[in-house]
Amino acid sequence: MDLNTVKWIPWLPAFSAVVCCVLCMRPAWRRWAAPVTVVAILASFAIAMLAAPQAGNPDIRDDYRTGAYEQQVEGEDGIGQTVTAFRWIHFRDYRNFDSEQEARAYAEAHPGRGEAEPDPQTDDWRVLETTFRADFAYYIDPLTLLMLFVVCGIGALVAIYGAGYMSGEKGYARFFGAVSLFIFAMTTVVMADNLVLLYLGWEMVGLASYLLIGYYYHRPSAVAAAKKAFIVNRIGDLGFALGIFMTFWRYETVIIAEVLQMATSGEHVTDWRDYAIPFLLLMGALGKSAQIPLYMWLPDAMEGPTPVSALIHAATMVTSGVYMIARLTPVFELSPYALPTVATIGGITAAFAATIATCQYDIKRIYAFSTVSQLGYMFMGVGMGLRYAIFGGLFHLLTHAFFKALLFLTSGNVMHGLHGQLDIRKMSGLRKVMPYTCWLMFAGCLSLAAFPFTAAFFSKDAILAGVFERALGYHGTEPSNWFFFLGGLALATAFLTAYYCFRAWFRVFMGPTEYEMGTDHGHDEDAAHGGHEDAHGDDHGHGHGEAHEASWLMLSPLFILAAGALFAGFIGYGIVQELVWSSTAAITMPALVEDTSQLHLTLMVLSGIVAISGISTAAWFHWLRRDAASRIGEKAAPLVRLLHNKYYIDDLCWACIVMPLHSLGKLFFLIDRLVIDGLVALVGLVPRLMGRSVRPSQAGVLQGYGVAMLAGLAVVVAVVMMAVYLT
Amino acid sequence: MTGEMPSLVLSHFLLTGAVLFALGLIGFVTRRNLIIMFLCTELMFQGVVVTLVAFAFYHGNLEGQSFVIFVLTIAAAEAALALALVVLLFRRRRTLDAAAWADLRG
Amino acid sequence: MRPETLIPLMVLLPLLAAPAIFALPRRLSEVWAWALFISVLNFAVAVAVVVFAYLPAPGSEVSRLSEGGFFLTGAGWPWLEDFGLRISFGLDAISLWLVVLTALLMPITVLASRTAVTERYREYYMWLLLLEAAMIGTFIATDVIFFYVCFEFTLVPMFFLIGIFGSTQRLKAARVFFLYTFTGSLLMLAGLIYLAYFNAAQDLATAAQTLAELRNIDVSEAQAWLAGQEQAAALGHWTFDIQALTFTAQTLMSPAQQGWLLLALLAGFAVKVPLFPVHTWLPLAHTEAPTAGSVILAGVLLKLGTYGLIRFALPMCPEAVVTFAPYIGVLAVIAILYTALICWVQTDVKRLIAYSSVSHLGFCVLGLFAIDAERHIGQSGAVMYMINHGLSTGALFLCIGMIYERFHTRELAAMSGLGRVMPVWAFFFVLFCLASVGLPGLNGFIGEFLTLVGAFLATDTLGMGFAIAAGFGMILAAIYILYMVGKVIWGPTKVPESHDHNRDAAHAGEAHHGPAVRDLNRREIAVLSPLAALCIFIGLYPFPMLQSLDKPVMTLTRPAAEVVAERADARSEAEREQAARTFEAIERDATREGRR
Amino acid sequence: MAIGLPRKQESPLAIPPEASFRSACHVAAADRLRVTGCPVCKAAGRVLSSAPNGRRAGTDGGRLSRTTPRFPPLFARQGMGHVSSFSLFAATVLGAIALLMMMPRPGGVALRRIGAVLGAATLGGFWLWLARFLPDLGANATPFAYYYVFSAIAIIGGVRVITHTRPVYSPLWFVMVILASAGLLLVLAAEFIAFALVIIYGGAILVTYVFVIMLASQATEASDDSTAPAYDRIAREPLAATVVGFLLLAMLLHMATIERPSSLERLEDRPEARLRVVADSDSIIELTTLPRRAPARVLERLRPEDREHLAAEFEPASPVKPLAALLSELGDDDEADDGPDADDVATDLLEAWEEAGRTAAEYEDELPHTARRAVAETLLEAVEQRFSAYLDRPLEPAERARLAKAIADHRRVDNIERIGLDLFEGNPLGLELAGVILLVALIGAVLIARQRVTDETGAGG
Repeated sequence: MDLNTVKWIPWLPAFSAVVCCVLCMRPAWRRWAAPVTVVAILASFAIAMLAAPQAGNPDIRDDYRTGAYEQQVEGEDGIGQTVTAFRWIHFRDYRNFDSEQEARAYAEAHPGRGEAEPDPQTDDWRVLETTFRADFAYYIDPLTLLMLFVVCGIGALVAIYGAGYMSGEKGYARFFGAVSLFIFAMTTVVMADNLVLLYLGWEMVGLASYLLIGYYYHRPSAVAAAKKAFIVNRIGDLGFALGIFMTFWRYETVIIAEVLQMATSGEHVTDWRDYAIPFLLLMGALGKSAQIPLYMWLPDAMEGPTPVSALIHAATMVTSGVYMIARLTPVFELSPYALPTVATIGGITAAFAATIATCQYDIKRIYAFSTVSQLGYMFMGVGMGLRYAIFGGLFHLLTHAFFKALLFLTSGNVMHGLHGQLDIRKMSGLRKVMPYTCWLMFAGCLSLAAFPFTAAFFSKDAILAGVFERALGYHGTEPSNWFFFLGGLALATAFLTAYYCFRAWFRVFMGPTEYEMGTDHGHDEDAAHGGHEDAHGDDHGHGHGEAHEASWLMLSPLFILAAGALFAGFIGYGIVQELVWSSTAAITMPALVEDTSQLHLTLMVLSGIVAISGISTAAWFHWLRRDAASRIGEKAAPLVRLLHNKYYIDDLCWACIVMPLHSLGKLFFLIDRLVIDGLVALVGLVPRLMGRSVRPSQAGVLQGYGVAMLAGLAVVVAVVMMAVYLT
Repeated sequence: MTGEMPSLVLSHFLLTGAVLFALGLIGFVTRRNLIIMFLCTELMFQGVVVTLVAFAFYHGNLEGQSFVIFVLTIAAAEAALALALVVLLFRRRRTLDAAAWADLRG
Repeated sequence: MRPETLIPLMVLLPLLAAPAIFALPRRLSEVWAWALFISVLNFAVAVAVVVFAYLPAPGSEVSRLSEGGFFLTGAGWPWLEDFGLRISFGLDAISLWLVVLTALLMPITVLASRTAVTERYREYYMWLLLLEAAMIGTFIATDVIFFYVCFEFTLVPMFFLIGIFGSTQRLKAARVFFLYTFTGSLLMLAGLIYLAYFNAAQDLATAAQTLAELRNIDVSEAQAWLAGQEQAAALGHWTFDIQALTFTAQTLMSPAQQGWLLLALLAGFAVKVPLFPVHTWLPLAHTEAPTAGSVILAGVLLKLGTYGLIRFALPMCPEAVVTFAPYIGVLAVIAILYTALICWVQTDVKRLIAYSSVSHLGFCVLGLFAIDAERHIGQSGAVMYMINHGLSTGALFLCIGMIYERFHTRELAAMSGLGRVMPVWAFFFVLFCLASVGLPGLNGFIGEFLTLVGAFLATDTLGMGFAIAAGFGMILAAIYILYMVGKVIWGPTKVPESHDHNRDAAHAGEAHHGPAVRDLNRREIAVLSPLAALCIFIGLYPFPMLQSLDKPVMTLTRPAAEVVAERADARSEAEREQAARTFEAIERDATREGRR
Repeated sequence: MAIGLPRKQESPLAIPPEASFRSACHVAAADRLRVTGCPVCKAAGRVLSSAPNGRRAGTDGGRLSRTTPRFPPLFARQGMGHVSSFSLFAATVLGAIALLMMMPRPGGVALRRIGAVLGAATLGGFWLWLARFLPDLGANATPFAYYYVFSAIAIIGGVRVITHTRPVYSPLWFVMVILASAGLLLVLAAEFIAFALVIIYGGAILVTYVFVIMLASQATEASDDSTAPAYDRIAREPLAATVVGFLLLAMLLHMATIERPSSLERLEDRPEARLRVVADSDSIIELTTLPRRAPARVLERLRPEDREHLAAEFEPASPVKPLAALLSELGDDDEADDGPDADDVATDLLEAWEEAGRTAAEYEDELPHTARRAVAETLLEAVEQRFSAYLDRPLEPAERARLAKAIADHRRVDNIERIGLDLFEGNPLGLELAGVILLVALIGAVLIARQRVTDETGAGG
């Protein structure tokens, strides 16, 4: 299968989105939405995997270890190949030459750019050439394949799960339409050949998340959450757009391959713009991957249905920021401060989110904050600028996709079973009721906590190794103890991660089995009940309606995910390492100089100990000694409340950003009506006033006119006398 | 003084005529009673008559005086008609105030 | 039939049809049918012109569109020959796409106002067709006074449309609308006539003289150059041809004169565009106008201003444009941010969208004045913006019109959660909202992105600061659009009560309880679907339009670009001299120390 | 070819650059004056116009040779010989203030009294100032006295006419003014006009006024004027009217009293031309007139037979009889009957008279004053020669005076005849028109009076 079929990968889901829209029309057709979407995604997945062998350059792979290779970013022997679907935005400008020969020479040198022609007004020659080119073109390189694997793979699994989870919903087709739109957008982001197309995918992903978060649109909180997500993303996208403008200004092109080529070519003179571009692009990444300044939308995004949270807000969309940084690492390398900033933000976010997650009571909120912190890990990995670190970051992206999707989907099962109940305080001991979900979630938690030999253990270890290599100054980087601090932070976060995920697990599944059913009826508020009759008693009394295990359609994908979460470490380590190190991310990475196997071993042991201790503390407090946990909870009540309210940051930003802007709007509206309209009315008033002031002179009284005549006569006589006398 | 023999000069009579005319004018403009206004016009005629005769005298011919005859006839005619009108106006609005008839105002 | 004759046909057809429609048919359906037929016919003619445009002119193998200037020009008819007035017309890529936009919007508005207007409908359709004739006339005019006449004539039908068929405060709105734009355009006329006078007052000798002074080259060289230019033939006698006047204004006018000319042109066009300080008439006019009126007003009439700017202001007074560009840029940015914030606090949907179109045209003006020495992305983006804004905002107004037809209220508070009740309408409404907010993949993005790129890269006139400020406008746009969509489409379903009782009056048998709200019928879908399709198509494949715009936009912005280049060179020379001087100073100190 | 733009803007008003506005106006004013002569007397103008530079051709010199008519500066000595315009203006201003105070206003009775006093003081002061030379005139002062008295009464009457609150009294004061002006006219020897004025004006018009006032104004108690209708008691914008009125008056007076280049002025300058008012009782003014001849124009149009009859009628009373009687009287104290008989004396006197009349005719186009004097002298000399011839001795001055008086008596035509002659000979058309106007007025008055008028105010009556 030749590489050109790759260009169909995004367009299959797009087509399925259109089909879903059509299916929305008739209630009868809704059932077909899920299969169409799943088929489309699987087809894309298949094309991606089949195209894998052609992608990338086989002969690069063997000397990736040494890093001592010189290669092209693009073209036959380059790292990736470009496949163009159709032309999108082109701009042509004249390039002037003094003499005809120069023009003709240039025209030959650049075929297809248009031929030399004389300038009618001046006497010099010019060639009409395309200066701005942004097409629907796709750049395929190993990194793209890795991301495609994640997006389409996890996407398909979640879609299958969603088919079961969303059955009976009134907006069934609408859900799958949005999901396929999302897959189209995500694949566009991942495969974009130029920054503008990347931006298109970027915003479409934001739109898809808006539609999916606001799926239960009759709930105002969902609508608000959707709006918040889209706007915060848009703020990030503004930074990203400015980054694109700056790159075009600096490199005269928006095509990633050309930018990377110029960035990595020797004679590139860095100026102030090179320092600014990474930071602007970083802003976009922060918005999309919910890092420190722009993370507040992710926890609220849990309002959407669980498959959405699993797919978009755990596995794929949030990782687009990491992908973008990985893709443009050579550009980030140009400014010395860019990558360290990325790492720092990642580290701080990881710790910050982990602390908040410890005190949340809603399962999905816990996993949302855990996603934010794991993304912090990935940022740290990508931000080190070392081979192991970037490999660790991207491998963690893959493993995280598996176990986080698993966790979300299992919590979906819990919610599905308990009719929307998610508060861990109101449920415990569900292992008997939902055995499969229990042990699947246990697998996910193990992986999240980075229990030795689970998938996350390897990826997190690679990141930690990268951090400490950088701290120790291996591979030609100068040692700096700032990275020691980050390493310590990472270990602390690892401990917290292990603690909060097992806290949830022990609370939900261990202990006495009593639980409170949730309030919402199945999945739809609508009075007219959907076709799906809730087989189990729908009275929502306290405790006596019993939870139920999810259907097989929902459980089958979970098993695959569980397998991935546990064994991806062994299988994927080599493959991902190969893919990452032969992609554009690793062009500028320093070659492996020192032997780090010793360091890796120690770190593995260390993180293993940390993980186990975290699990045991969680077990201690939330399984064996629950009362102890509550006692400590009262003593540290203010801290718990602070963490539970997410450091009050949401309210803070509402108070000092949203409210002032809103009142400013009111003020402007007032000004608009009073001041500017007032001025216009004033202009209209002047003639009327003049008219009114002259009117009394025509009072109609005879003598009035007499006096006026008299005065006129007197004046005339005076003037004549003056004239006669003064001459 | 130049020792010149002062004599009754035309200017004397012009002075009187002018004063009378001015008084009539002011009267016409200030008084609000219609009849008095017409009376003031008569006063103006009177001023004119004095001036006319003074000039007639100083020119040695009597055209001025004969013109006075005409002035008299006009005055008489005008008085007759004006007063008739005033009576009508009075009967219509029971007032002689000039301001009552200000309908043609702007 | 030669393509040139098609162009005046587009004006004459509605012009002649309007009185016929007013006089002949009796019933509403007849009148409406005829009006629809005429407008569709006009659209067909427009499409024919586009086809001709893409075909190569006889004798040259490249398509007509690819030449720079006016590619389809007709000789036109002499109007007042001894004053040099001719009804001459011509199309270039910019006016072609705007004419197609007008020709497209007209049948759609006629289709949409089938049930909106039930009494005095003959008058209504007459005014609509006259409006179409005037608008197309403005776009095809290549004679300044013919342009001005059509530019002014658009006011009359709009005045009556708002005045007769508007809602509560329609008279005030109509009056303010008419007087505001009219006074502005009078100043513009004064400027244009001054230019024509300036042109007539020149003759070759004096022209060479002034040119020599301006360009400080010797007179003989200026004479030779002038002789070479074929537009120089127009010097010395009264003519109102755009190209001749542009040539005179560019070459022979001093910066001060160009400044005054620009101010005059700006007075006329800034009011029409609604640039920031003079925009207060638009929300008033929009909220009071009938649906069709506000669609045309937002769709095309606002573009007259920006079209005028790019056709007249940019090429005619390059020096002044380059000097004034930052100030107008500031106004545009204020327009974007100021009105975006105002939109956020609006309670009336139509007023919200009216203010949003002021904000959007702020982007357009920003792009127009982003003069860059080598690139014309800003200006091309502005032209694309005009067309896209016409489609998306026009469609938005149609959606609101449909709501108004059903519920007779435009209050945001009165309605919510219509998505459940009217899903098809909701789909279209969300689509057009996203298009107007500039979501990539839809047409709004093309214009917005390119204007921002243009503003960012035009470091000499605008620069990074303007682009960043305008960027915030993008965020605010997202905020107020989602505020509106969130209120209208999502949330618990609440249908304005006023709807029920008059609906009952109409259908006695209707179940009186519960919102028996009809979703879009086939006609309404037929109204919206072409616009939706175009929005998506232009969003994904704008390539042919952008390609066609390249050359005409370059010819229009070239003078201004040259001025920017000159000033940049002058500045760099000044810097070089400055550097040389400091270098010498350092050397001198060094040698003095050396000697001591 | 399109319209070429006008190269240079030719301004229509081609004023020579150096001429300033004022000088242009001066040139125009001077021309106007030269052509029409003194705006005051048309006759003088005619004379001047004949002389290119204002000098009268062939006169006996005198101070005629004023080249360009120049008005003296504003405050120069005035033609009235002894009145400086400053005093004139001062008097006007004071008069205005006084009048303003005397205007009827609500409640300001005290103020109006003060105004009256001030007015009287100003008028008196001004008169005294004007008449400061009267005492040393002795006999000649009477006409002045008359003038001052009468004009004072007239002015006071005038003021009272406009300032009196009760409308009834205004016409009565007006009668006073009429009488005073009649006096003035008498001073000007226009007896007929004076008396006509008194009869027509005083008698007829003002009586109708009183009559109408009585008819029209509501009955108001005699004494207090507070109940008078508001429109009587309050003047309308007195200030503005008074100021403007007196401003106009000041200017008129100024123009009237300034030294004017008109010939009349020159006449007054020459002492001998100054009119000496002969203090004789019956005829104040020695009036010379042309021999009474039937108006030639009238005669021409008559039928031949009527012509003789009429001519005889108009034959001026021949002067022979009185002269003959005077001659005989002078002659009887010596040789009674030896003189020639009455008839041939009469014929001699008639020839002398007609011959002198003819010589006088040359002066027809002269100035009235010169004409009058020349005629009188020629007649006197002609008759004197006859008398001395008969009495063959020169006449003593007393006899000469009696002769002159006899001629004067003969030639004297009293005012009424003169006016009649002037009316019918001068402007018969005017007379006819006057008649018609009166007729029309009469009919109009009758018609208006008969009109039924509905009462708008709805009040009774």
